[in-house]
Amino acid sequence: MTVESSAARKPRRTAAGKAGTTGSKTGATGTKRTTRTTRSAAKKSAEPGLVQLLTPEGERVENAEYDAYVAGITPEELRGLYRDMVLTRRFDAEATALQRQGELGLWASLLGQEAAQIGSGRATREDDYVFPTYREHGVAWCRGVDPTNLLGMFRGVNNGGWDPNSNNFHLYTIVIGSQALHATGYAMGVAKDGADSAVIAYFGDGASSQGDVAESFTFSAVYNAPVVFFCQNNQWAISEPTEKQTRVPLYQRAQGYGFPGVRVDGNDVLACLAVTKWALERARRGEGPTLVEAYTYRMGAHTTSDDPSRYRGDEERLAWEAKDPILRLRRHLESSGHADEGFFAELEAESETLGKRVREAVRAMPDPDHFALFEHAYADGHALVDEERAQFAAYQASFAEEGGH
Amino acid sequence: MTVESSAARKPRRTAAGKAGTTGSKTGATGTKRTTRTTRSAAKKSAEPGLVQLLTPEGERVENAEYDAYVAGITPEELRGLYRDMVLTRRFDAEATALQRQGELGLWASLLGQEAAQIGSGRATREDDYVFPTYREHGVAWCRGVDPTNLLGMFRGVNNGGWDPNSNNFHLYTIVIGSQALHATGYAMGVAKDGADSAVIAYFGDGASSQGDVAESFTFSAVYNAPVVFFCQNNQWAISEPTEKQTRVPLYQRAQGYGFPGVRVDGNDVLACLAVTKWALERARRGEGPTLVEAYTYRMGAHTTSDDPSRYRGDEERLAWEAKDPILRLRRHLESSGHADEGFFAELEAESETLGKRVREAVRAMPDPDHFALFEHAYADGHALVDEERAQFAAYQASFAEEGGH
Amino acid sequence: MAEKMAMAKAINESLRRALDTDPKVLVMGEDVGKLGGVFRVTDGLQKDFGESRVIDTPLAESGIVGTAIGLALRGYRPVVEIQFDGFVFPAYDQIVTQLAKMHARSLGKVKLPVVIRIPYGGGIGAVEHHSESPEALFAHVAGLKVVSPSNSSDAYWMMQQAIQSDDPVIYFEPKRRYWDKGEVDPEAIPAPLHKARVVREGTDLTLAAYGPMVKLCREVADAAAEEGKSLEVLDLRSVSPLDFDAVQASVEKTRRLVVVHEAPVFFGSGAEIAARITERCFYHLEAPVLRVGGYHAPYPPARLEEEYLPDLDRVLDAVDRSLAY
Amino acid sequence: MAEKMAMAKAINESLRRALDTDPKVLVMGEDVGKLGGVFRVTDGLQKDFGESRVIDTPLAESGIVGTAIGLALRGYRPVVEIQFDGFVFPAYDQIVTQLAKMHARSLGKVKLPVVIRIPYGGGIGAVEHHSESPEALFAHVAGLKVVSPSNSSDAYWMMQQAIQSDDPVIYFEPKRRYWDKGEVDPEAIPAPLHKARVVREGTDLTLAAYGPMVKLCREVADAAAEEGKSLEVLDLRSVSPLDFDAVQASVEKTRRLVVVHEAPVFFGSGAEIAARITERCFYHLEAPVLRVGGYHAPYPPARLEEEYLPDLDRVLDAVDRSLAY
Ligand SMILES: Cc1ncc(C[n+]2csc(CCOP(=O)(O)OP(=O)(O)O)c2C)c(N)n1
Ligand SMILES: Cc1ncc(C[n+]2csc(CCOP(=O)(O)OP(=O)(O)O)c2C)c(N)n1
Ligand SMILES: [Mg+2]
Ligand SMILES: [Mg+2]
Repeated sequence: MTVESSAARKPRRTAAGKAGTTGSKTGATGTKRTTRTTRSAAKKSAEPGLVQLLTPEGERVENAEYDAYVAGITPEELRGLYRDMVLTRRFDAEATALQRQGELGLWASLLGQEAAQIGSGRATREDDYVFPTYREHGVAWCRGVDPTNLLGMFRGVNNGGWDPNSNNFHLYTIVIGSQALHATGYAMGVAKDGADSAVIAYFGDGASSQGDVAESFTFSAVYNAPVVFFCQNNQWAISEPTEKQTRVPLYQRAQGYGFPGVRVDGNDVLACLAVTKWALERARRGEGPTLVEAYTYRMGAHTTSDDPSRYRGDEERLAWEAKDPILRLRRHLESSGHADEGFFAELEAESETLGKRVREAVRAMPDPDHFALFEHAYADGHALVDEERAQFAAYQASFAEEGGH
Repeated sequence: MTVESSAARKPRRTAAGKAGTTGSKTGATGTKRTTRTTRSAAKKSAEPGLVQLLTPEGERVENAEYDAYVAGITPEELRGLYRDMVLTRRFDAEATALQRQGELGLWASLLGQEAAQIGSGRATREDDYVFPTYREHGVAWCRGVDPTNLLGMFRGVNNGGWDPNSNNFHLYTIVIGSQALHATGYAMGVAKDGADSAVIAYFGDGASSQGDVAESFTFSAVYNAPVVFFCQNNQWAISEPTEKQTRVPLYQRAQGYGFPGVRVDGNDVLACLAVTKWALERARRGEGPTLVEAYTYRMGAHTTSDDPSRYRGDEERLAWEAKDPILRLRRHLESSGHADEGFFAELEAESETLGKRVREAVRAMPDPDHFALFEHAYADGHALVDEERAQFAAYQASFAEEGGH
Repeated sequence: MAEKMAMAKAINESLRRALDTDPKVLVMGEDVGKLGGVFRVTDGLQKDFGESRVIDTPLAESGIVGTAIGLALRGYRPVVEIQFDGFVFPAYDQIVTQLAKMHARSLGKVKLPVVIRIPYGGGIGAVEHHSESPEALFAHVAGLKVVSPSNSSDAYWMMQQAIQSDDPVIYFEPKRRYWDKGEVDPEAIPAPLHKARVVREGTDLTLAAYGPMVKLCREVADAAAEEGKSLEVLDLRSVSPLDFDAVQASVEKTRRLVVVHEAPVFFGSGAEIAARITERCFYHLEAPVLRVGGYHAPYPPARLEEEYLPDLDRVLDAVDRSLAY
Repeated sequence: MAEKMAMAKAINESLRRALDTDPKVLVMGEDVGKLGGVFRVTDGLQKDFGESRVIDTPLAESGIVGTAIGLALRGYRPVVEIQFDGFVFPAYDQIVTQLAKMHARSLGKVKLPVVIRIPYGGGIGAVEHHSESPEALFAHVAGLKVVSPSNSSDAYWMMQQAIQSDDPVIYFEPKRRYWDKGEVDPEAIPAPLHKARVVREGTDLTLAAYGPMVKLCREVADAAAEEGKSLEVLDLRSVSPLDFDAVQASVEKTRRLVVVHEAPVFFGSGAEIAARITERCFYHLEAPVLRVGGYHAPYPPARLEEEYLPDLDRVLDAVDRSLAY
């Protein structure tokens, strides 16, 4: 899969505009900078920080350090990555639609972040353990979590609808940053067990400001825990651009804690796959934590409750659309002849089927039993819960008796 | 004051053994490494991180970057620094003795950290604001806080016995790391006011692990707040060596947040003065935060409740005694002829007077009135406090009536 | 001069007035600037007062409260927004060990006039951590004042008073009432911040509530009236201090008390009220003080919150139980 | 087999036994290793079980609890030490939003058998933040269990049970009783973790307490006995759940109840006990439930703590007030 990467110095990059800058103007001047970057794209060294294996145009570029991690990738695997991204996006769109129809209370779309999530998710091994935020639908997909399970909490029927240990995919975590410590602790446990599994913690650019994330850097470095911190810098924490969280690129945070940080083109699924594999393998080899900053873009609203028009313009989104992660791989598949029309058509049909399945599953999702309130507060029971459950039962029964209400 | 610094390549350093290492062996092998360093001390570049202006032998060494900040220092000012350190140590020893005599409940000694505190404290301007931990007796001295005021909380008569705004010296803070955020907020306020004051926050190597300290780095960087983070790395957080907090030198933490970090010889009062001045001036000029790591040593116990023999050997302490901050300046004063026997003798007498004054002041310190319990919980009052105060008064009065108990 | 406005708007207007009249007042928090907050409570304030008065902060609650403390030490009066109830906990250390205690620690030398706004409570069908009622966790902590308005007028005036207070005030905003409209008269003379108010007079039983539950209690009183029961409804307004005198006065009249809040009953406000009122009114009470509130379980997913939250029937049930004594 | 030992030693022995019998048990915290903890409760454990079982952590409480959660997810059973009561707050978010809720969040799929040891309470003449009693702040939070032993035997056994519990347990150690000696029989059959115990029978009034105040209540009962009053003393042992059945049984007999704790009275355990027992025993109580505890003020400097803390006279005063009804 390195054949495409021979034309090494052609202008080919519109994607990496902000890499290597101080981050202090992130967001506001997106379009302009992209333009400027396109013009000067031949100067690869101008963006020393950004790892990219596929240009936005779908051209494979060489990378001495990371090529090895995707060297053996087959056309089938490439199509697999494409399929993952397409189906994830389809699922995501369906969920957004279901929210509009009132079937979900809320949805946090991953639109634009498919490459970051599928690339990193596919880099994990079955025995690895994943700690997501609330937006890692693509990673969940890679871990084999049935996407309909993700919808329970957004529909309001549960606060986490899967068994984390079935797929080594932890529950969604809403309190920003707290899962980074869980991942670190879990990784400490892996090391204690002498296992060669690795752990990956997802979080956002906003989350990077939380003390818990910093403490997870400290703990993982001190204990040399096999954990990868995968920060999807999607440029926004709700309405706040990344410059409100940091004045230097986030991947640089790691070095102050004594482990490597890398910025990868988060819209390049191959690069995300390669860099994450590299980081996970470091962890397995006992080399400790790594911070990966996937430089990407939240193309949609923060959640369905959000109105991004209040804080950002369309130009920025348009600029990022040109770097669309799915389009990029499609171009690559097409130009390299690794996929034909039949593949794309079949995938389209599969997408529709998925959409339909998700739609139906959500609509059929039963409301929880009222007594679920008391069910899982404790593992070993609690006298007060028992008392309250009994009172609740009596109270409920009183309506039945009265036949009223 | 740069005359002494001509003999630039003589072996002269026994102090800086650990500078520039990864910190991963801090503590345990102190002596050995010091020896090794002494032998190779001529290779200045071996410790690129450590700023030193005075060798342990009291020789002035040149430093292109920081000399300017002490260029105009007079012999009188040098003697002043010496006096500050000696009196601070004397005060500290008196407090330790008073604890043994039962006059204080606890004491946290600064022994060994005099240069870090006096150097940095004397670098501050009157309008600057200082946020200490619980060990900054030397900084308090520089700020003009009467040392006897520091003893109230250790005696248990109050939780902070001075008006922070009288000397721009905040109260001692016991919850590790929390004051770093107060300092940052204060500095944000200074910037809002358009003032050119600066703020300095003290904390320890252990504190560097707290989320609050990391968040203060984030906030100060994002708002470009005029604050200096002065970390006294005294090698220990109670029983834990610095390697339990970080695997790289602490001053490097700053760069990941986008501001400079410097490691200074914390037993070199001149270097501490120069580096802190530099950092404060950066702050005044609107260049934002700086992290200064003063590499020093807690020569005594963590507090009078602590027994360091449980976790560290004497050799380490002995090695650091050779780098004693007071001895070092004394040697310099003597060899440069800036101080004579009369000065030292006079200072000895002054020390004794100070000790006596402190002793007497502590013994005369009255216990707080019982009603102080209710006095300051609120600024604007609180109905429940009023109610409880009244009940308490009635209860107290009941004894008087009964004449009993 | 009085105008009808939603509670969110009333708070917005109150913040605007404070920013306008006192240059030391700041508004800070996540997304409070350009976005105007996820509930639009700070809408337009940054546009009008600038980025140095209305500050979008990094995503770190301890940092927000910790720097607000520092700003207060410098003479500012920060009004901090915590985006949702469930996200106040990263700041809990700064609130409990620093904000609450610095006045006492400094023997009164240092005042920290910081207001912490927390949209709280359930009933809006939200995901986890967006519907909690943690007020008891602040009321137990000396040094803090804790208030919660139930209507637009109080929201407006209590915010004015909270900002003017030299003590830190935790200002709980009943988010499900944000869109309820009520009169606000910016020239009125407001009631004292920590005094309860009788919002409906009655003779048979007292319902005591604050924040989101006041409206419910009024509805309960209406329903009970139809059954010929006369309920008095007290809007406590302040959780710390609690206006026990007002509750006592009411209970001495009605001889029965039911306390209603969304927070879990166990160790909740109702416990404190029941304990103290029973002490004060031991010979007056015809029935034990009853409590209606959340169960001892994490706040449930949205499709269960109706069962979890006090509602008309549950409060009426408690009223009946009390009256049955 | 029984041996007399100080409470600190009893906890040490219990931890040792757990480390010995279950390879998944870990001990972690600041200074717990080489130093053996500032109170020597973990003395010698690192030496015997190694650095990978007894772990000196970085100085960051949120990190300690957060990584303990991760370790528990991996199948470990961490026993975490918070060095002093006042330093638990940086970890409060992890405890309240994660540790307490993960079992419910996962619909029971995930269990977090984490024990958090907190030396708590005053009476040792310490500086600020070293003498607090924050148990109410944990009891209000569903998903946590909260216990506090009053003597060496309970300290030993309740630690065994806490470690075996599949729920997170906040284990409050009454630090001023660390040096009190009592029998520990490592072959005894322990009482259930959450059951109260009558430690002295009496007929005239019930004193309910836990942790450090149990000893005081026994002394009060002795003193009262001299005056001819027969007090029953209940050691509650568990704050969440509270053994209301035991309190009720006692109160139905004595008809009077005084609850004693060091924590501030306002929103403290006494409030919950008073409220619920008044509800359960409304017709039995001859007097309102009275509470003796800390005032609504930050824990005072050491030279004032005697005034702040409940002592013999203050409890006797409450006893007299109760009996006067
Ligand atoms: C502790 C905490 N504070 C605030 C919030 C509210 N909140 C939810 S998402 C979000 C922004 C997160 O931004 P980022 O970390 O960049 O992730 P993204 O949403 O962009 O994926 C905020 C402030 C929260 N969930 N948790
Ligand atoms: C939040 C918090 N956790 C724990 C403690 C207990 N404690 C007091 S001092 C200390 C060690 C501090 O080490 P360091 O920051 O290096 O400062 P030093 O004492 O060496 O000056 C600890 C753990 C505390 N005071 N605050
Ligand atoms: Mg983001
Ligand atoms: Mg230290």
